[in-house]
Amino acid sequence: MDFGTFLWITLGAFLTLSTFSFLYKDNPFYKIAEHLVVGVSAGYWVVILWYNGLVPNLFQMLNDGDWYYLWLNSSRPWYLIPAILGVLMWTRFSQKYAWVSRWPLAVYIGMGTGVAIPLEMSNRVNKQLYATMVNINWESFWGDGFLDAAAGYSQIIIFVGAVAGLFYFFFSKAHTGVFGAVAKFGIWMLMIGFGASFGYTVMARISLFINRIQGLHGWGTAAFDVSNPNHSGWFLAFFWLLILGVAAYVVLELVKFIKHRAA
Amino acid sequence: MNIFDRIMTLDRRWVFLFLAIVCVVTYFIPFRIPVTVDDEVEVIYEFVDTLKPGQIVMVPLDYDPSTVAELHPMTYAIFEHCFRKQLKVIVTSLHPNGPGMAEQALLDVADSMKLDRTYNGVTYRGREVKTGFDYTFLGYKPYPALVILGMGQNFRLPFPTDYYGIPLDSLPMMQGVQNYDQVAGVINVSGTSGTDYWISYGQGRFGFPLALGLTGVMGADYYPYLNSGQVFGLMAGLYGAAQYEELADNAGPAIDGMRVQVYAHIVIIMFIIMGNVGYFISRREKNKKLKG
Amino acid sequence: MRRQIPLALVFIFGIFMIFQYFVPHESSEWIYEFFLKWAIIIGIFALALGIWSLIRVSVDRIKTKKLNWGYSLITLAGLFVMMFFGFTGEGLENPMFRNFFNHILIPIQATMFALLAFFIASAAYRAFRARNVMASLLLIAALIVMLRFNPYLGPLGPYTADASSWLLNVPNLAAKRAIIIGIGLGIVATALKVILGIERGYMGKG
Amino acid sequence: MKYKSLVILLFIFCAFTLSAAQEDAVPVDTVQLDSILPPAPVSNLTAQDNKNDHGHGITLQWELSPDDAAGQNTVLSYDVFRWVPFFMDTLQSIQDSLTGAEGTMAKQLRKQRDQAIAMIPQAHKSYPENGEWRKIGTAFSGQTAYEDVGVKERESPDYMADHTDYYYRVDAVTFDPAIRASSEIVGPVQSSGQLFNTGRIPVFVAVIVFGFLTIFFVARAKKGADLYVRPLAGIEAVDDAIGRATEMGKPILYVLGLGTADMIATIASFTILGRVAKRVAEYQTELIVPCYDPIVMTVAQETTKAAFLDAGRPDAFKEDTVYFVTQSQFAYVAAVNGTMLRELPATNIYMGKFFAESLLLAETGALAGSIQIAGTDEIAQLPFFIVACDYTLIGEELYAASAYLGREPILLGSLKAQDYAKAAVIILAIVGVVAAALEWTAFTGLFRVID
Repeated sequence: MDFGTFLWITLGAFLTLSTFSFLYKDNPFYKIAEHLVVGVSAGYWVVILWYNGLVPNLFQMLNDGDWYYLWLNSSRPWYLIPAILGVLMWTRFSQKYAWVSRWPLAVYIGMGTGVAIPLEMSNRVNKQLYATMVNINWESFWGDGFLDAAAGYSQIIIFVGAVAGLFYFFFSKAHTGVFGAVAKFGIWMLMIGFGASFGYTVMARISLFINRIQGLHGWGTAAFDVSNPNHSGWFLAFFWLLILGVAAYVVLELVKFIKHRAA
Repeated sequence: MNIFDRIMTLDRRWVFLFLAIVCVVTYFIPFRIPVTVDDEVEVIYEFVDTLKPGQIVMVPLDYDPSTVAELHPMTYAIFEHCFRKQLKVIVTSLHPNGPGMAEQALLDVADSMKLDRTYNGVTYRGREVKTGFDYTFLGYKPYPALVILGMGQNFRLPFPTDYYGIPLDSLPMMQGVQNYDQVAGVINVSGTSGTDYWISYGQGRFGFPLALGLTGVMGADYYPYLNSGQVFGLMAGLYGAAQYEELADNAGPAIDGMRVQVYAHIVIIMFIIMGNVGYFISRREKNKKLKG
Repeated sequence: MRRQIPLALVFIFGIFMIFQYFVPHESSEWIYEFFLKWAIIIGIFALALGIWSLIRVSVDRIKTKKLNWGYSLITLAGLFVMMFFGFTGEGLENPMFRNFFNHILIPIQATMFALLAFFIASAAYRAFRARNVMASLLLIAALIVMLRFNPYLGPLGPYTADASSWLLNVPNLAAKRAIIIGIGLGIVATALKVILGIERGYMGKG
Repeated sequence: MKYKSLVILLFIFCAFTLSAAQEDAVPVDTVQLDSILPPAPVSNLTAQDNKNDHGHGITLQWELSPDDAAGQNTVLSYDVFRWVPFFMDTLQSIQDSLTGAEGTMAKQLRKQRDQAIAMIPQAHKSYPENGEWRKIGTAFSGQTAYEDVGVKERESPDYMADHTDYYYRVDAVTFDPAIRASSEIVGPVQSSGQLFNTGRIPVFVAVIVFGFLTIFFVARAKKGADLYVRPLAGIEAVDDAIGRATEMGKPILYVLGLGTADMIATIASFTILGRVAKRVAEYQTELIVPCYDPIVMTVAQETTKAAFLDAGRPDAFKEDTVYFVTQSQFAYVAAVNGTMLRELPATNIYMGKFFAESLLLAETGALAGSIQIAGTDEIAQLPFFIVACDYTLIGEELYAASAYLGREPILLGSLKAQDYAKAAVIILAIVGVVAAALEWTAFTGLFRVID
């Protein structure tokens, strides 16, 4: 690893620590990281969407036409339609003609809603309904072991829980009497399900933090890796510069905290 | 503002600080934590442990860099255990960008075998683990089903040479080894659908003992194969790898990872309980004040 | 003119896309793929509006010296420098473009993601209170699943393991199924209202 | 001295030639392949066009060769052959030259290619002359079907023309490719695209029935039928929250989520934003709407401006109320978190599609002491909103919110239609389980969607 790469990794470590500082409070270091990532990511997406979005989907389709014929002589002239709709979006730059941008928006939203109706009806309603029509496992009704998800009683609980959950989502009927009781059982099932999936994701989130510890650990070992041929005093200099900077900030805040508590 | 109110309204930054300290400490200090072992992992360890030196185990690695974090610890633990028992290992990779990692794993474990080590009280003298003698790495060939079926007839059909281009017949370990009949068992470590081919075309057709090492997410879907007996053992995710490392008395990255996870979970559970205890007691006092 | 044509466009494209789903024939598939490209192209053209809004807000904040205006300079600098690197040299392979991506974007985004580990702890501490039956069920289910890997439970260990996988496979599945069906009907109802012009809120009819 | 070096040289030379020779000679203990009799071929091979597809696909079916995992147990796989006229090679050469060509040359070659493609059915009619059997694929032992599927793009090498006579043959192959047995030839068979996907009838019926239900109840609502709707805590909280923000003189933060403008959750969020913006205009509180997607920003600006117009306060609308941040998930969250801690909004409203960042927003909002109302149809994020926010609209409640806030009869009418559809789903589910228990698969089969 040469010195240039080490500098880049140190910048990464600095930005990691300043983003973590958000846990303490909103401070200048976090503001730097925040505004930097907003600008750089916006720039990144402009470049990516240009090379991977606009060039393959539009320019390459019209590239065998000529601009003085307004690309009408290209082999796929119908690609001009989305280009025109795209340009119409730019009418929002002017106050007077901003309403014209509603046309491309209407096409965009119309397509989105049209696609959604049969797709969501099929995936979310038909397929789930067909999945509930399962033959209860009567043979091993009590299943084996402490709690068996494949047993008959579990399948009944799934069925009754799903139906009760649907009862909870009725809008035009008050949750009173028997209807209310079924709905209550439904929301209870929902809560148990949500609690279980909350507990299940904790492990994934902790491993994200472990990944960041490994990142900083890697940066630390790189600083002290004497066996690296182009290791130099500068590696340690920048390492200690950052560590002492953080330490100074922590001490400063501690002093302010104690002074505040004393007052 | 008695102690319970303070517990309930602790400033969340203490929670952050405490969790950060616990995670960093448990990450860097390698103390041992007990790992409860499930039978479906123990059965794989027992299978490898009871094999006699010279018997052949096949370890197909069907995963790519995206699932390395979860599956490499498993691969290292299995290789180390097999070499310790002086078993012969045949390794294939049915994933196009798998061979590089598989070869790296073999070389790393071969290096670690050079030193004398003691596991579960038994000392193993360091020895030279060499390709062609202790392990054969066959590399990658497309069409997993055909490769598995081909190896069922003869390894030389899909793999005339090993990964380094040496014909199988001139590898001492492969003398007289035709197909799965000479293989004691197969442990498939996979993060892809390659596992389904091993189950249906491998174990299904040739009946050799098959065990699986999978990612955490995939693990749950393959329990039915365990119950139906098509697969005799199943390890899932970092937790499965940690159990194998525990059994092999060879603490590695999986146990390190699990140590941080276990203590982080304990910290969070502790804060939940603390918050609720504070809540109930302060609510009881509020009711007493209202009634009083 | 301002409202009739957009609503008509929504209706025409909406109805076509509904029936296209049921026609597997090659011709409907060609049109469907072509329309998806429209969405991508319109989206990229709109990005210019987005970037313009970002620049205008930042410049406005700098000009009027609003609080924290200095940081908006960093945003603009980051935006223009990244675009400069992206559109000069070897474009996406430009080393500085890659360095900015690997050593500025990735660390900050990965760290923001890692904050979740802390926020899960503080949310659990702050809000997981057994205030009523629903909250207690939520709490108990989460605790059981979080104890899944805990080695210090001794004899209780296998029971929590079975209970947690049962919770994840039975109540969780029932809850998901109820919500998915509900969402499916909700989505289709809302989409129908938009296409039939019943729901015009998104066009700004208050 | 000299002789020693000569002898050594000679010795090295011999060793070298010996090993070289050894390389060429067949290695000693090669696999002795005992002579294998050719296996029995597959029987009654059939081929027909794939149903419910865009064409370009034919399915072959056959019965296993008796030597597949039985008898001599020597069949390893089945090679599928199709008769291909040599004309296809000339077409392929035009295609290859086309890829390199530019400008007018390309246009001319493209015209030539299109004419050639039109000639394909004609070329296939000359079976069995000037063509040959070519292997197009392999099926593994134990398999009794093979799908010969091409693509509809004419310029791609595996383009498969529709309405063309195709002939097929299947060979049972042992592990020595030379030993095989061919089945009898099947054909001519043609592939074509169907106009209606019969596998999706249940979806078609559901969409039509639901459409009529909605139109029926909306029409009834127009005639003034009174519609009771149960109170939704999350939605009532929106009104009080706006009131609270006005009293405290603090802004309201409205986040439309990470969805794009063609996602229904985001469209539902637009309508809620429209209603919130109308009340904000009436109470003159400040509104902050940071956007993730440029089109969502455009539509949101349009919605907010029109809402201010409706409230009779067009001048109060500030251009930068709705602004674009960035299109990357965690950079957007970093900016919104920063805004929350600096503006300290009284109320945060999260409506739309949210992913892993839901808890980041909700916890920071709680840190800033705001009342938080969330609504999403992302099931994986609902637990986090329920734990961290004051009110949460679960899945479908997000879609009902616009009807509740607007209180317009026709919107409530469509809610009624949703409830009736839910009732139908419940009844069908119950009847379905009973039918499944009685093994009455004809009934459950009705609801099966074959994609």
